[in-house]
Amino acid sequence: MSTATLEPRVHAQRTYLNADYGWKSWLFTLDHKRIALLYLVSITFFFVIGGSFAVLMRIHLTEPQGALVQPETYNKLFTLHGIVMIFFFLIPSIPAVLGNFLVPLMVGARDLAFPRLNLLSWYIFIVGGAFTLYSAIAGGVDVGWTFYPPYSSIYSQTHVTAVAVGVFITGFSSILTGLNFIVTIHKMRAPGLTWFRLPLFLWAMYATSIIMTLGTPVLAITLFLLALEHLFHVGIFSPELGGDPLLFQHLFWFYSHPAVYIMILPAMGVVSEVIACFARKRIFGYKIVAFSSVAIAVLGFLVWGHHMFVTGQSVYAGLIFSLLSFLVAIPSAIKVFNWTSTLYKGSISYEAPMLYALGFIGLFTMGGLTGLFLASLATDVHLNGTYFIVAHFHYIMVGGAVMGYLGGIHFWWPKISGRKYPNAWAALAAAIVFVGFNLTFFPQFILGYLGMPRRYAFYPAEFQVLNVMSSAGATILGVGYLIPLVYLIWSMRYGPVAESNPWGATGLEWKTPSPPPPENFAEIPVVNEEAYAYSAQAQEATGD
Amino acid sequence: MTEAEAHAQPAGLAHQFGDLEQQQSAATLGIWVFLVTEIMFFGGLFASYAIYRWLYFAAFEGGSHVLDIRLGATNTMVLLASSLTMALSVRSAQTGNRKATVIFLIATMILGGIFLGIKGVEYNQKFVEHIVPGLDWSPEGTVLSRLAPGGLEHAQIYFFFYFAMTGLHALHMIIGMGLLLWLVVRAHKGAFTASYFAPVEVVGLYWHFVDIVWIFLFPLLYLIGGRY
Amino acid sequence: MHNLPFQPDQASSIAKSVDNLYFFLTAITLFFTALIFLTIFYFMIKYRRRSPDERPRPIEGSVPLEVLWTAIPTLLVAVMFVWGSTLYFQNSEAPKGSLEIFVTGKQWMWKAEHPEGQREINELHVPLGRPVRLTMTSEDVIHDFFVPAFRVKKDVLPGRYTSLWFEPTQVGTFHLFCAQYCGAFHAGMIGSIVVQEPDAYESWLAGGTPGESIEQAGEKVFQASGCSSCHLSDGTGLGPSLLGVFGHPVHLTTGETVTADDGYIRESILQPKAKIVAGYSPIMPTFQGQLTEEQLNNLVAYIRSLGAAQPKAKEAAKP
Amino acid sequence: MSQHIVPQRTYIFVFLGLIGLTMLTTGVAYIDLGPLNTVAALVIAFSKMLLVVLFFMHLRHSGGLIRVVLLAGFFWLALLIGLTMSDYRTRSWTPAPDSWSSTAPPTHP
Repeated sequence: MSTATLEPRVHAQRTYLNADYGWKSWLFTLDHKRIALLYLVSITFFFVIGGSFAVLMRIHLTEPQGALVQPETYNKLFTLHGIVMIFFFLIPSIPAVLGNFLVPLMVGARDLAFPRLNLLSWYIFIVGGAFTLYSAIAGGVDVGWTFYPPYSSIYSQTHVTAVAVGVFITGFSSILTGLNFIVTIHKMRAPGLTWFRLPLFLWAMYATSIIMTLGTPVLAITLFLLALEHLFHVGIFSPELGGDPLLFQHLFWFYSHPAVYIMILPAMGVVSEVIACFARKRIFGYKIVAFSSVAIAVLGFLVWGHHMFVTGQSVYAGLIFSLLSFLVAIPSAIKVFNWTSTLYKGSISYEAPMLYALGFIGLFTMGGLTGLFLASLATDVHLNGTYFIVAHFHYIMVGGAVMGYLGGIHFWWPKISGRKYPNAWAALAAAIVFVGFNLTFFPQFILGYLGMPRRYAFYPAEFQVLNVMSSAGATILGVGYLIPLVYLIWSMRYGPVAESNPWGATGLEWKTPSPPPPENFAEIPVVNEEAYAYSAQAQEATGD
Repeated sequence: MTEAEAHAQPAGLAHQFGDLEQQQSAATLGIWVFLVTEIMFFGGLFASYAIYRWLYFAAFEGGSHVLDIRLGATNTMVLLASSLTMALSVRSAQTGNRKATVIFLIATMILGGIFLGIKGVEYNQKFVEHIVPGLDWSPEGTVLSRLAPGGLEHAQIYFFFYFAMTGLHALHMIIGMGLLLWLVVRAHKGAFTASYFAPVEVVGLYWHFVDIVWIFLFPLLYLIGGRY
Repeated sequence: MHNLPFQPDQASSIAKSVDNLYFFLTAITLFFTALIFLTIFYFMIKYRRRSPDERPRPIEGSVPLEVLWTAIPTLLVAVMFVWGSTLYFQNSEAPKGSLEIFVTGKQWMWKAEHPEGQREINELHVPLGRPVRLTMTSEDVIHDFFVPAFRVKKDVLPGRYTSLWFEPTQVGTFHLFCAQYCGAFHAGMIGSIVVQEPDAYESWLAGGTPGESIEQAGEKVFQASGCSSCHLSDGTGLGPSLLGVFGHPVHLTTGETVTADDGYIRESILQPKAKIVAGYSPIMPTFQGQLTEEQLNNLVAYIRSLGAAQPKAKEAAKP
Repeated sequence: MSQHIVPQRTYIFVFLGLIGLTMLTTGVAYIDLGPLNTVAALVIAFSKMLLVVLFFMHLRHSGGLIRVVLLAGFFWLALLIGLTMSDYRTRSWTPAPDSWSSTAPPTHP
């Protein structure tokens, strides 16, 4: 990459950052790029909070009888870690930050279809976050991010209602984002930009939006019913009235399993873009990868019963869900094989985004395959509710979604901020994150197989060695996440100025200056080439 | 985008759209996707209702016989009428007839008000009969104890559904009334023309959806197992 | 530090077969992870960018390859599904003649009750080599009876019974965990399963604290709860005599006749107005929520034991 | 939604149809058809919904995309109800574990 010296910007180019100043220009903006930055700041804030809860938990678990807090406090820690990380960081992360910033740019539009709804979705997110923070400060909540009644509805004395309302409200932020993306991708594509010329990031955003709009409302109604039952101690889940707590689990997991695909699909989209750019090759089997995103979104709604194999769900329903859960693994496998074959005969360079993307593929493979243990009935009986589950979903969410998010932030950072970050530091951070992550979560697979249950504030002594290894890994991982925070902020002022297409990538977002002007494009571009046209002849045409 | 270009745009066209037709079809797709999220939102309740109705049919039937079927039927017809006036108001907005749009919007609001009024009467009846789960549930003396032997707890689940579903529906009605009021004000000021009437159509589609929810709620809650 | 364990004990009849499936899945996972990692490393080295403006030839994709890596995963997944499900269904039904033990989960303790009357808290003594069937319920929230060494786990739900079975194949003491989050001391709701040789188990049973049998406990509840004040054995009380009732037909005010089985007895205790014996008025209060599951079961067992006794006097039809 | 203007007469007829169907469903409720009562109520409600969706909500001349979106909504709702029901319907197929020997679970959901 051309290492432009630190010369000041030649002429005061009008960008979305310097077009307007003052807090009003941020808090009342309708510009999808500014709303993306508002989301970036808020979810980083929540990531730090959720992350600190995780560090406290890992320190506490270094000793069998618990090293730091009372059991009740530990229960609040893991509950808030789960709620903050899932609903306030992972679900909005790529869709709300990278999606908001890039979808209009990638389709060649001036903004999303409904800018006011987009700003409303951020305010709803903040209000939901306020409710959750209130409950955390006022004394915490100890029902797990799964809110299972009758403990959460009748027996828990903590701030369940406040958190349920908080997550209820934040769900609508995700619904509005999904709605905005669906309409924008359908109705506002630039001339010539057919569906099969769309970047795969947009296919992933489209599939994610389907899940967000069709799944989240069911979570909303479920938490609404739970909050009612917690308030009035009467409801449809309470066993005294003949209610069935399993019905809550059905309704909860109907959303919450597709929610894990909300978290992973966008990361897959980012990885497709990054692999194509740094291998300078079109993604192998573009259409197959695009359709597998949508297939994951649809099949994702059929499999929730594998969370309930041991809860007294009928064995025949378990059989159906087990079969469907195995089928949903196929599209993910296809994607991994297609990414790997994209590298074949490519011209690969090792920038930070590429390191994150390759790390994603490895860790997501581990995460996905360990999911097969939980889809098969016999092994799930042994592994359900143990640390094997914790390791599995962290491999998917931290190894997959967060790696993809960091890769995306690094890949589009020049476009977002107009500056380039120091590549050496970025590569170092990626390596630390990779090592720290594996050291934290691989021992937990063994802990799970040994039978150590999750959500335990204290545990039998023979599990201590593996727990200490996991806690050591967590500190390395924590450090690995702080480094990007430092050099990315540093780069906003001191980083070398980025030209409009620093990586030589394809896609409409690279055809407008970095950072882009408020209206994105001088005039709406016309697309006349296939997606990822990195091949020789195409490159002369676009030039650089 | 130069200033001149901005002025040449027709009234009501947002900057991110190419033309009014694109904006209109985007708004329509947007509201329909939103209505699908509402289908799933009510869907969670209908699914739970379906399961408990299958599990405790006798108690649900007993609870359903307590409801006043006459009020339910009248309310259904009131809401259908409001759907008619809403559709007519969208049509008059389409044809650029400002006065008719305002009149039909007001008619829709009045009918909506009547519906909520009748609903209020029914709710009051339940409080009088002490069959409101959570707030005032003592059905021993009431008609319910005779109807559902041994299933009083299950009948409480039925009434929990009754209040949850009709309450959520009423909440959506109130939101709809708010939107209608906002439309009346804008229509009165002549904001809508034959080429720009998307807001009226969007609120219309939302209102018809709320009516459809009631079309299902009425038989499912009031007519369980038939009255003979 | 004690040796670093990598595998829990295989202390039940199904442990080996579950572990075989577990290792098969582990092998598949390691194989494919290694395959992907190595392929990526190889490609990264072989196809590293030689010159800044190097442009690789475009490759669209290849249908045969796509079919290959759709078919193979589908086949593998099918094998896993069939293996996992058949194993699960084989283990889901307790063999006939298993030892019946009744387990109650209560916030943060496990209570077990043997048929001979032994009651244990957070401990369960079982004989070696004999299948044991646990019938479990919870008195408050959802718990989960999990014995890693036996590879068995089942949630314990309030208002409902779930069951699991195991056949211990190794003598010793094994961990019992609660595996469904149930509140403050969820981590403390643990215990141990003590597997003994059959004769050691017999002597434990005999020598152990032989609390009175279930029927005697039931009689205590019968007295304590005031049942005896109405249900006089000579039938002259406000309620029908319960002698010789269990297992025999009972005429109801509605004219129907039902046989007095466990369900009828239980229902008459929890919802007395449901079925009224002919000639009696519905004045019996409900005991819903006043009796614990244990007391309820002991009471039912006591009434069942009365079934055998001869009714003292023909029930006089009381107005 | 095209600029198609629906004549007022159509709206009036659709409205009268809806009123008629409401009276029908109320009337049918007074006849003892056993389980058919539920089926009848649902069929009538479904047809009333079709009338509102096709005419009042102009689905007749909305594009295919809108129809697919609506069908997706009903399909997902059917998924939720169907798969959850599959658990409840098949729960009684395996012999429900009862307490001790043969007592039925107290409040069997």
